Amino acid sequence: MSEHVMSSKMYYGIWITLMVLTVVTAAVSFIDLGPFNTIVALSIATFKAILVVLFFMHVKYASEKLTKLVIASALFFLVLLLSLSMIDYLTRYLA
Amino acid sequence: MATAAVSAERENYLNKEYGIRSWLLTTDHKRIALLYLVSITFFFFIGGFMALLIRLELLTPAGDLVLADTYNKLFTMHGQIMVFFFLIPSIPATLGNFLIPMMIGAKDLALPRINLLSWYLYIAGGALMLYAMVEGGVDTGWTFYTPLSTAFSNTHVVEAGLAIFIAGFSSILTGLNFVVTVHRMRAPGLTWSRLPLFVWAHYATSVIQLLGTPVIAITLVLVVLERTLHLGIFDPNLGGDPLLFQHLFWFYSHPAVYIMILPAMGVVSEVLACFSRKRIFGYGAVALSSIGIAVIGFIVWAHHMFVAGISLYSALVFSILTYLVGVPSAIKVFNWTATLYKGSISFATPMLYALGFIGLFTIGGLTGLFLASLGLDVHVTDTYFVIAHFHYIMVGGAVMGYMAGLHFWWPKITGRMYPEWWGRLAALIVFIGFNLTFFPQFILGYMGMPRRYWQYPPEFQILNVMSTAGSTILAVGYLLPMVYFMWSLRYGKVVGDNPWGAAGLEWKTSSPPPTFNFDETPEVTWEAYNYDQIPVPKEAWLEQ
Amino acid sequence: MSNSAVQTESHESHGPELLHHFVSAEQQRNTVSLAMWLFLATEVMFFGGMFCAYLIYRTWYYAEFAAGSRSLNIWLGTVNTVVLIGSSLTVALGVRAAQMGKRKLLVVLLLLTLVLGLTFLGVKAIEWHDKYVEHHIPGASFSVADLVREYPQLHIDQRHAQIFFSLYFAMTGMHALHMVIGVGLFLYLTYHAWKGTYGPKYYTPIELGGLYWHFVDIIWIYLFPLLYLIDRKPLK
Amino acid sequence: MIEHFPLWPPGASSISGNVDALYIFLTLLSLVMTVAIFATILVFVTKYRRREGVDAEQIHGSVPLELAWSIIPMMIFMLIFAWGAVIYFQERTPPRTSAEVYVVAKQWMWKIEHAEGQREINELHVPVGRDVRLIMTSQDVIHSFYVPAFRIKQDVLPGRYTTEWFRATKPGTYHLFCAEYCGTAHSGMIGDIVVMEQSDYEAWMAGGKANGTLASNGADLFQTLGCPTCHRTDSQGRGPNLIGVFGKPVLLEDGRTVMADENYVRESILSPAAKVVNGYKPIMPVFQGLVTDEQLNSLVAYVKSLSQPPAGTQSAAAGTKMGPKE
Ligand code: HEA
Ligand code: HEA
Ligand code: HEC
Ligand code: CUA
Ligand SMILES: [Cu+2]
Repeated sequence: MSEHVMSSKMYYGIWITLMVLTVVTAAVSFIDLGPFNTIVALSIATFKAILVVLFFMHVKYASEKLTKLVIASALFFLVLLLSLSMIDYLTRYLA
Repeated sequence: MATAAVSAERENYLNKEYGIRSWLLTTDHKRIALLYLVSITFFFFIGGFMALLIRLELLTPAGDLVLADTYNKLFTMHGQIMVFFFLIPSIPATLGNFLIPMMIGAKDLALPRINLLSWYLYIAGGALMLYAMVEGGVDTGWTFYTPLSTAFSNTHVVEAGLAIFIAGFSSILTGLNFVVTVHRMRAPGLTWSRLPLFVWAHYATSVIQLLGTPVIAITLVLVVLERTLHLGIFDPNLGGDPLLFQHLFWFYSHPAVYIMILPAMGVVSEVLACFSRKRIFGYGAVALSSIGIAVIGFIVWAHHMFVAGISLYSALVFSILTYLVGVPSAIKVFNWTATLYKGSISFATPMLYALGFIGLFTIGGLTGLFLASLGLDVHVTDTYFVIAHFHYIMVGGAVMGYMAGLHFWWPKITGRMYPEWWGRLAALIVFIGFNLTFFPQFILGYMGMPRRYWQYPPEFQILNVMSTAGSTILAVGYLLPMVYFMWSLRYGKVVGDNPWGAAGLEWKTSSPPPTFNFDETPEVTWEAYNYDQIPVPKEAWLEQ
Repeated sequence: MSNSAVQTESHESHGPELLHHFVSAEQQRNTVSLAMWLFLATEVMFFGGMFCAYLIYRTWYYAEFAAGSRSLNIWLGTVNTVVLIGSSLTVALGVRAAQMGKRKLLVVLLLLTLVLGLTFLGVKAIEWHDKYVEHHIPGASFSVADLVREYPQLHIDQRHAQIFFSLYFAMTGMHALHMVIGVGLFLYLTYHAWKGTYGPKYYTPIELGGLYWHFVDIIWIYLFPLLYLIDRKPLK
Repeated sequence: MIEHFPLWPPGASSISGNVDALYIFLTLLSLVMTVAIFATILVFVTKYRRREGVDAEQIHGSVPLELAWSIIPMMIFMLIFAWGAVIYFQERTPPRTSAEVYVVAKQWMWKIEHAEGQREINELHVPVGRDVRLIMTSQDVIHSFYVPAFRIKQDVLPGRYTTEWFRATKPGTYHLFCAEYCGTAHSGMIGDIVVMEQSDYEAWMAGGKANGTLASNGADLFQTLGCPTCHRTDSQGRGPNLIGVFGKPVLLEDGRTVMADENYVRESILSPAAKVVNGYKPIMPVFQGLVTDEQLNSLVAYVKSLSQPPAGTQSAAAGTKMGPKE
């Protein structure tokens, strides 16, 4: 947090980008890209999330390192949960 | 800063306001700590009472004291109450709550009203748990394994699940409060490398509370939804995987065991330093090993599932990761031992408990290594070997740490001393009773006696009799402090600000402390545990 | 965050909002902001449990997940995404209005946020009602006979499909619950904004409410592709 | 007195000795560590008792020591890990020629079926020296098949098969416990494992009134359920020819290859659409709910028998691999 006031133009810009990406991701899902459909959908979602975090939640301009550390550790532990469980599920019925 | 004479008149957090309202609506971290102390003690005795009934039932091989269903409810609720309503909040919510602001030179926790909210959530959860209990109880085991809990048990799973869900939020908020407080409220000059190890330990604990507890919260919600609305996420009839529940449950519940032990480790560091009048050997290593335990603790959970039907590969991965967590624990044990070297050691009650902690935690931890070993765990999992392992750590370790802390800070909390002789006697009784109760269980476990058994083959009886006998001694050992602590509230000797001659900011304010802890914000210019600068007090309770 | 009269009296020296145990407004603001971020971290793990279940079953029962996903209304889903992102914009602009002390603008933006939030919930209700009509709600009357007929290529197993819908309801339900809490929060904020509590000196509650709202938005940003867009490509 | 007070479980399987060895090693190691730590503490607290005029010596720490007591325990830990892992491999890798016994657990009993068709409840008779593989499933909640004398234990899950194996080495009667809490009579879900000399075992087998082997029962069931309408022994059926399928990789329609093990056959019958064989249509009806777990076991045994040389009574499932292994 800080006193830093951001220009409303930037907010609109981010918003328009998010709108476009929403439409794009919905549209792309109708095209057959094989396994890339999932990858594209999740990449777009992640990109959108990053935009929201950085700009709407002011992490880019107005926050200290600690905030970033909190975000990073939340994601890190989430990845631990997902990846270590998947070790079991992906190898359970291996021939 | 008031040092010498403490007049009974001096205004402190206890006598500033009177009346039930002034307690129930307080935002003073010290008063909230006492609210917790009372409620946690209540649950400890309920859980202990159930433990005694369990032990009595197991006196004979036949199931003759209570019905099978009753027995199943007893150990389930014993486990749930002891874990979620006693041990997880025990040290953090009482001693942590009371001491952390003082140790870092702050007037209060960062979020005092959230702190009060935590207590109310705890009480709400506890009340729901008691309701579930009087309504007939729960019989799923404290682990709530599906599909028993979702589809087969006809007991009060929903109530108990929600009770733990609510208590979980209490735990999350406490952890959140501590992290924020340690980051934002430290007194000037109090750098991270000057923090008491007690604070480090609580910081590490809080990280687990923050990142682990939400997972069990959602898991219990899913169990409740599966029971009530027939959502099917763990249901094997739909192709769901009952092991998924176990993964999610242990993702929290393994780290949760470090929620229980880390604060006790913090207490032990403080007590050892004070009674050997030394800085803790390898301060940095001990501090960082707390963080290490907290983080590594998150990647070992499936060691509870070695025979559950997980893949061989993941069993290997989780076994090797489990051993990693032994390293920071070893670092702590060795550094504590080294701290005694060339100390000036005295044996007041807190020190006896702390030394007891080191010994019993070591035994508990070493037997954890047995369990982490794949080939051996296949034989001893779900036997009394596991029961013995974790009671050694949780009762022999964590509860002893809690007792050490209670005795150590009792004069700070109340301004009065407990009777030292009785204290040492109780510590001895607890130590003997404890070992008699739980050591035979290691042997029982290796012999193959399964846990959660209401009746058992006769060849296991003698060891069970020993265990039951021990538990009654243990009960005496816990009742004694209960009595003399109460007694001391009235008759205990009034003490000065720093009866132990201890380092640490909390000892620099009066006993009991004023509402805002310090008359003026202290400025820290010294390392933690600067015992060379503190004169040794010549008090009766320090005599050998 | 306090605005009670009692504290105003006892803390005239440092302005109405500063609690006794803080040294400065700066310290207080940094403190509660950190608290909010930590809370959001716990929320990540809260939803993380469901994401974990989702990930596993999606790998195991891809066909049923694909079919279930196709049965969701992508138009309503997209519209709702647009609505929710719109509300994030109004919140972000609201924080800015508060920073600049524009009270009226702030109130209008907060009201707009509320309207958008409620719209989202309304659309969600319509979707759930559709699921009810289609017998896609897990339970006794659950049936995906319609999907089996529609997508013979996918070899749908009714039971596995129920897992998809269970997750769908658990995830969107938890998300909606967060929205409801958010709406409550914003009602409170709007009331105080209207009373003029917030201004350039003190807008922390708006900022915190905003963080929460954006977070709930981010969850939806993931739920949308994970639930609606699993597999929309033309079937062979 | 002492016979009523045993302190060690009987060891009666090929791996019990290995487990005991590791246990003894760990016990000794723990003893050494505990004694060392206790002794050090005792020495220090007596030697450095508080004395008038003697102050504590402030020591800050020592990096070499920290490293030593991190790295040395770590190396010991890795040794324990490796040892435990080796035994675990033995425990989870049944020899290829094991006899197979099907176990169905339910609240609160064990139902056991031998390949030869004998059925038992809460009892399992096995000959000395034979490798026995248990193929287990549960009708309701999770149970666990635990034989302390064999040092083996495996949870038994609803909805799939899990397996464990042993080779009994000493005749006698041993405890069978359910080791996973399963509700009211969990502690009553116990039984006996009777290990017999080969000759006694044969006599016991002959005395039992088996109605055909498991596989032949499965064959009958295969007829009654109408499976042959699609699964014919030529290549003309609407479903694949099942001869030789078991124990080999199967190419699925979506391009994956899976091993045709017991869990695969089970799933193929209960929810055929989950894994569709390449080149076939998913027309096979769902048999979930139509066959009991016991019937399913005999169907599985039958399908397996189609992949074996029609030899003696022992169902030697060549190449059988179960669950997560290797
Ligand atoms: C406070 C609680 C607590 C703590 C701290 C621990 C700590 C550890 N636990 Fe324990 N555990 C429980 C509580 C706890 N546990 C509970 C409640 C259960 C059962 C739950 C249930 O099923 O109901 C359980 C179950 C459990 C299991 C599953 C057993 C089973 O069900 O099959 C395993 C398996 O790996 C395990 C391992 C460990 C290990 C390796 C540690 C390590 O952290 C220990 C590390 C410490 C040391 C190793 C000692 C000090 C080190 C030295 C002195 C070094 C020198 C040593 C050498 C060089 C050899 N525990
Ligand atoms: C913090 C955790 C904690 C604590 C402190 C304890 C404390 C004790 N536990 Fe507990 N225990 C667990 C956690 C804990 N336990 C868990 C998690 C399980 C697993 C549950 C499951 O399987 O699901 C378990 C299971 C468990 C079992 C195994 C049951 C079974 O598997 O069948 C046994 C058996 O001996 C046991 C005994 C004891 C004893 C004797 C104590 C003693 O230390 C208790 C001492 C305290 C007292 C004796 C109180 C004294 C009070 C009085 C005498 C007053 C009487 C009160 C009134 C009249 C109101 N416990
Ligand atoms: C209506 C036709 C039909 C009937 C009746 C039928 N099946 Fe099938 N079965 C199929 C088809 C088609 C396949 C291949 C596609 C698939 O895997 O679903 C198949 C596949 C299988 C497989 C997997 C074979 C492989 O090659 O991997 C097994 C095992 C099997 N069936 C067993 C049975 C049993 C046992 C029964 C009776 C209880 C039965 N089937 C009844 C049509 C049928
Ligand atoms: Cu079956 Cu316990
Ligand atoms: Cu664990």
